[in-house]
Amino acid sequence: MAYKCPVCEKIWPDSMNLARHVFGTGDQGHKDWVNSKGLNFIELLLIQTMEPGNKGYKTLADLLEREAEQVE
Amino acid sequence: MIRDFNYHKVQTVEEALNLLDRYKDDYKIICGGQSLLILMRQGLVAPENLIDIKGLEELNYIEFDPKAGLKIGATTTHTAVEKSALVEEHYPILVSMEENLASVQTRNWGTIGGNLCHGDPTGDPGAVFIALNGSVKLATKERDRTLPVEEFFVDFFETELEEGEMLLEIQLPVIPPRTAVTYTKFNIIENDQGLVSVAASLTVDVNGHTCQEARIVIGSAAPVPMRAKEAEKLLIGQNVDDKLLQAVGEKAAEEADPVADIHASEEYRRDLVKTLTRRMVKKAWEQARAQAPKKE
Amino acid sequence: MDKIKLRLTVNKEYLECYITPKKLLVEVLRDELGLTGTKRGCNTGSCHACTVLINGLSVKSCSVLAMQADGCEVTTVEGLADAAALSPLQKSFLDHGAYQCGFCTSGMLMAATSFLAENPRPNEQEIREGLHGNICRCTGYNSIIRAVKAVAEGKYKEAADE
Amino acid sequence: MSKKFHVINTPVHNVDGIAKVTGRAEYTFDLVLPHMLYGKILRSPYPHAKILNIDTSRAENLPGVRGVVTGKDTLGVKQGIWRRYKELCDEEILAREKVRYIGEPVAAVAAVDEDTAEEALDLIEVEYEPLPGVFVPLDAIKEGAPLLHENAERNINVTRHIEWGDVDEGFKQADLVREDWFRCSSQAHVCMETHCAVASYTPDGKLTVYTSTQSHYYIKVLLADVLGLRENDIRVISRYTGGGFGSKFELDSAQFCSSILSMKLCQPVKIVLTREEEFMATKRRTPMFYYLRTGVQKDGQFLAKEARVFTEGGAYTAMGATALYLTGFFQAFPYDWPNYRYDGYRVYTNTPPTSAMRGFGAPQATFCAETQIDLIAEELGIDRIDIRRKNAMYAGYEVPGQAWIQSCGLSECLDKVDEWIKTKGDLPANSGIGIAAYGFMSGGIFNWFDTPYAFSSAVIQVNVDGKVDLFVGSQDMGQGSNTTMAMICAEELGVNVGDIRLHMGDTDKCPVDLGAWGSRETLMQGNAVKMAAAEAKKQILEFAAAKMTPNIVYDLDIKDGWIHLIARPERGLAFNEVVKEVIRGRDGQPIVARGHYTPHRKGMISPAYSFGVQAIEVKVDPETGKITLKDCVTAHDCGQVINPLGVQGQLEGAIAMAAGYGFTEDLPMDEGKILNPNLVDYKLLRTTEMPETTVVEVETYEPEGPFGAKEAGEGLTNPTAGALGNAVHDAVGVSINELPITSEKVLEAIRDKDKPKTDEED
Repeated sequence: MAYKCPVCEKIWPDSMNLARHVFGTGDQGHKDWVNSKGLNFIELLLIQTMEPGNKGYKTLADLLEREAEQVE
Repeated sequence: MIRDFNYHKVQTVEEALNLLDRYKDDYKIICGGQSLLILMRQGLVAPENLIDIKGLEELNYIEFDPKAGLKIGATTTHTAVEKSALVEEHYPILVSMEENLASVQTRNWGTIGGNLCHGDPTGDPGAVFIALNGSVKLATKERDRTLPVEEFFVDFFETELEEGEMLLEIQLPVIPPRTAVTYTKFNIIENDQGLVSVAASLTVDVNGHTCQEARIVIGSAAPVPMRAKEAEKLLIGQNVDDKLLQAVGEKAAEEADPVADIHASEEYRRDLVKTLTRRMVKKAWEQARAQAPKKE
Repeated sequence: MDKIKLRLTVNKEYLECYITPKKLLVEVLRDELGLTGTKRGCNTGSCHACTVLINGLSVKSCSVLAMQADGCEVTTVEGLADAAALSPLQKSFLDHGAYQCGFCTSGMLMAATSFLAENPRPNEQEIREGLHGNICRCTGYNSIIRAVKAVAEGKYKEAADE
Repeated sequence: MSKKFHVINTPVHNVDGIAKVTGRAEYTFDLVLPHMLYGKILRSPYPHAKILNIDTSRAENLPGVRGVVTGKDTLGVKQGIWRRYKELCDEEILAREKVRYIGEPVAAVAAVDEDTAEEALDLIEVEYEPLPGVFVPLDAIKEGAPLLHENAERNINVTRHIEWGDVDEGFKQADLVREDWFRCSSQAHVCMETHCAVASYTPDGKLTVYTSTQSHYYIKVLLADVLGLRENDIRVISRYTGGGFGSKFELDSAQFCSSILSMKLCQPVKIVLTREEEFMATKRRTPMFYYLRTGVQKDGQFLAKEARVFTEGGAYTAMGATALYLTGFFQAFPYDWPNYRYDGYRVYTNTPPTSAMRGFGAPQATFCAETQIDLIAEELGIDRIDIRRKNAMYAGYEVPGQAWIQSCGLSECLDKVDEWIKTKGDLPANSGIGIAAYGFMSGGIFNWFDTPYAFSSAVIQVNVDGKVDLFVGSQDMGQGSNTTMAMICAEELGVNVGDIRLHMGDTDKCPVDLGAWGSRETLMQGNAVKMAAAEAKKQILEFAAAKMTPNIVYDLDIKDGWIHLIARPERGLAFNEVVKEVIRGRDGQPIVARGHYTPHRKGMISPAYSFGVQAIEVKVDPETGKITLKDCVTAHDCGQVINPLGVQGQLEGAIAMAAGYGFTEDLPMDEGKILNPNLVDYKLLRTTEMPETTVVEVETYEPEGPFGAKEAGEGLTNPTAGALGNAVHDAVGVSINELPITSEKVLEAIRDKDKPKTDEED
């Protein structure tokens, strides 16, 4: 299922790739969007690094599945 | 940056002592200057008067007398000691000590007297001279005195030298029969200053059965090169076996007073004292015994 | 500070100059005499890049006051070759790639020159000990050791005879 | 059989050799210009502080002082090499409001001599308001930690994520999953020539900067950015550079401060950093805290790897963002990992900035990875060579989404090292051999610098006497690129190395090349040179063909200055004779040709990769922990070797530097202050510590490289620390996960293991 980035409207093939894009870009716009949805961008990054199992990315991907616009 | 100073090059000891007397409160003697110039560049030492004794040929000598032992003039370079046939014959430990002291370039210009007067507890000659029961001859304009090397060192970079006084000569007694002297230092980069160094001198009885006399000196493990006297006592009158060696090493480690720095912790230095002491005493014991008349 | 007279024979040429007594030998060679082949790499007498010969013996020119060399014969890297004829060590350094950035090379050559004069037939371990003080950050030293060894083994004899 | 090459693969001494062995090579350090002043830089004694006021009046009044500058005299441009990513340009060089590390420049003085300048520094009064500092990345990311930069929340500077495959699924299938933590230390470059510059600004608005650099092009452009000049009003000259190792391609304080002073005074100003400044206030290797979780099958097949890294960034981005990417990329090297995930974080701390250093993040990655692979092999009871061979990269392998490996001799390298180990037989007690495999890039594809020029360019002019002027933008800092370029040019053009006059190190005369970093010169500048030479050759052969009128089916070639029919080599003409006629025939125009190279569609990292395996034999004293390096072999695939003498020198130099990283070199700090900023306490290997070194060249052909060549030198820094650690493990059974592997750590680990073996002194 493809998703559109809620900030820069780039289209990604799935929510996980969109999550990577959001983290990877990491500019103020993307950070603010994540924070505005009740998550903490930095905390997610730290979870991703301090705990095994891709947890930070999964959490963000879950959020994006709910909040980002699906395409096709 | 080196601060300006008045430069005095002296030609005789007398001239030097007169100058020391005249500039009592603000002078520094330079000989090889291998350590002093670094301190001066860092601004840690900034004397008004610099008295250069490097060219003092009067103090550039190595003499040996079968009764009195060895005399080394203070301005003798490390290289001269290292290459001396007399030293090689009678005090081979000094040759190997010199070969492992800093670089060829340092030894070519640096002097044995300058090394002692720098008062660095990591210096190699101090520990070895103490093991050899050496003395230093000091002089002011007024008087001379002779002092065991052991008493020459007072604290980190501090010696017994008083105002107006300079080192003239190092004296080493003849090494007694059935005696061996060993020295080693622990470092990662060869010829570097030792994290710890140990010198040992052992004399065995005529039969080579027991240890009669012992001197153990530890460098880099206290503010001055120090004798491990308690460890020495354990050896006297004993046959030196592995168990005793272990005990001697442990005792020396207890006696040592090392501090931690970026290169090693205090504990590690104690460990090294223990191991090095054990090894040096063992080596000296074996070499001394080899000199005892064949028996059994 | 008043300047005082310094007399030196540098690369076989006698000269006199006036310097402040705090000048190091390396400073006089480089700044007063323009012999910039001699380098400086530290302030602590550790790198030996400034090695020159005083009366034939290798010495760190950063750890000697110029006045202490008064009346002495000093040889620098500029004095190694005889016009276009390189010394055996210089030739061997070229052939063995015994330098990279070249900054330590002068000091290394001077140390090796003095070492071989003292000990013309050294083994490899002796060469390593003889050059122990000189830091090279580029080569890992082994090419330098090979170059000195080749000279010690007489492979550059014709260069010396030229 | 005729030789494949006429010039290439024969040992050639450095084309700068004569200058270097006679003391003639003039470094920036040696330069004196008429009317020149000497500069010194005042640096912050605080790791973190606000600058409230700087009073320079007393310094300015000191006799002999000609000028003092502070941040107020600058445009206040936050600069960095990240010209495409402005938020990563964060360093002003002369701080205006705040200092973030001990050693950060706050003012600079120009005076008639160095002593006066130094004295003046003491007279500058800086009023600071000290701020709490933070020194360790894991502290710096904590909530409430002092912030270094306003826009960097939790002090996070850069993050990197690399992922392919299905890592979680990979772990599910694994028979063995290992987790390990590692700490990789910092390292100083210790170039023998410290950073230095002579800047000379003239009233016509032109600035000339002589400097010790790895990239004169970068320095020119970066100076233009910070000084508000046009790029081509600045000329950067760097004929000889006394070592670089990654420390000299960013704008440094000597270049910047001498330029600012010279622009103010219109006199040349020379600044040479002291060795202490070099340690305290230039950039350094990035310390890394590494977590590795690795899943494998019981037969040793690699399934999944998860890597996490926190890097100590120091006060500014520098080149650290690239180190963060490359360590993640090379963590998966040189193996086929079907599933891989990497998360890296670069964290600001109040310490000197960390940046590029030979290996650029890969030595850290390789140490951790290769240490862990040995531990896995041990747990599974698999031979360490076999486990590596089983998973080795191969020609044609694609690193998913990242890179395409076109040539790879890794398996052969493993065979060669295996043979070497077998010849060793039984080792003495407490001796051991460790191995590590590695790979590296041949020049980066990244263009964060945003250059509109080709990555590398070359110009050739062929003169009437047959002498060839070769203009390159590459910088020789000792690695021998001048020789490599002369050889490539000579080979392609069919002349001898002695026929080449090389022109380099001058932005006014040489075409653009990005500089000597990321192992790019042989491949990138080499390709540009080869292209230019081929073009020149074509021009000459067209004329020669017209003159010789051979049958149209015959080909002409040039070898050793002889233009001839390939089928009948005796039929030919002398190169210089033909060249003379070409020039005459062209109304006197010399033969000029251009070449250039820019990678296109070569993945994310590099157009080509070198590979290798290193084995080191050590002896460990189990009672002191002392490690002695006994012997070392490196089997190495750098494609077609250009200059064997150069490759050997690079290899041996890399071992000395990387072994130093492995067990002697470190930069211990206290509250941001480096405790060993001198060559007494910073322990470099000397002649006596170097082991024997054997090189086994495994030749492959790299289609992307000139004559099939690729990187040879930087990548060799990658394996040594890992191989050394594995050798210690082999010798005494302890594994140290923290660099450097000091004797003290080894002894402690031996104690912890069980009771020590005994071994008397030998």
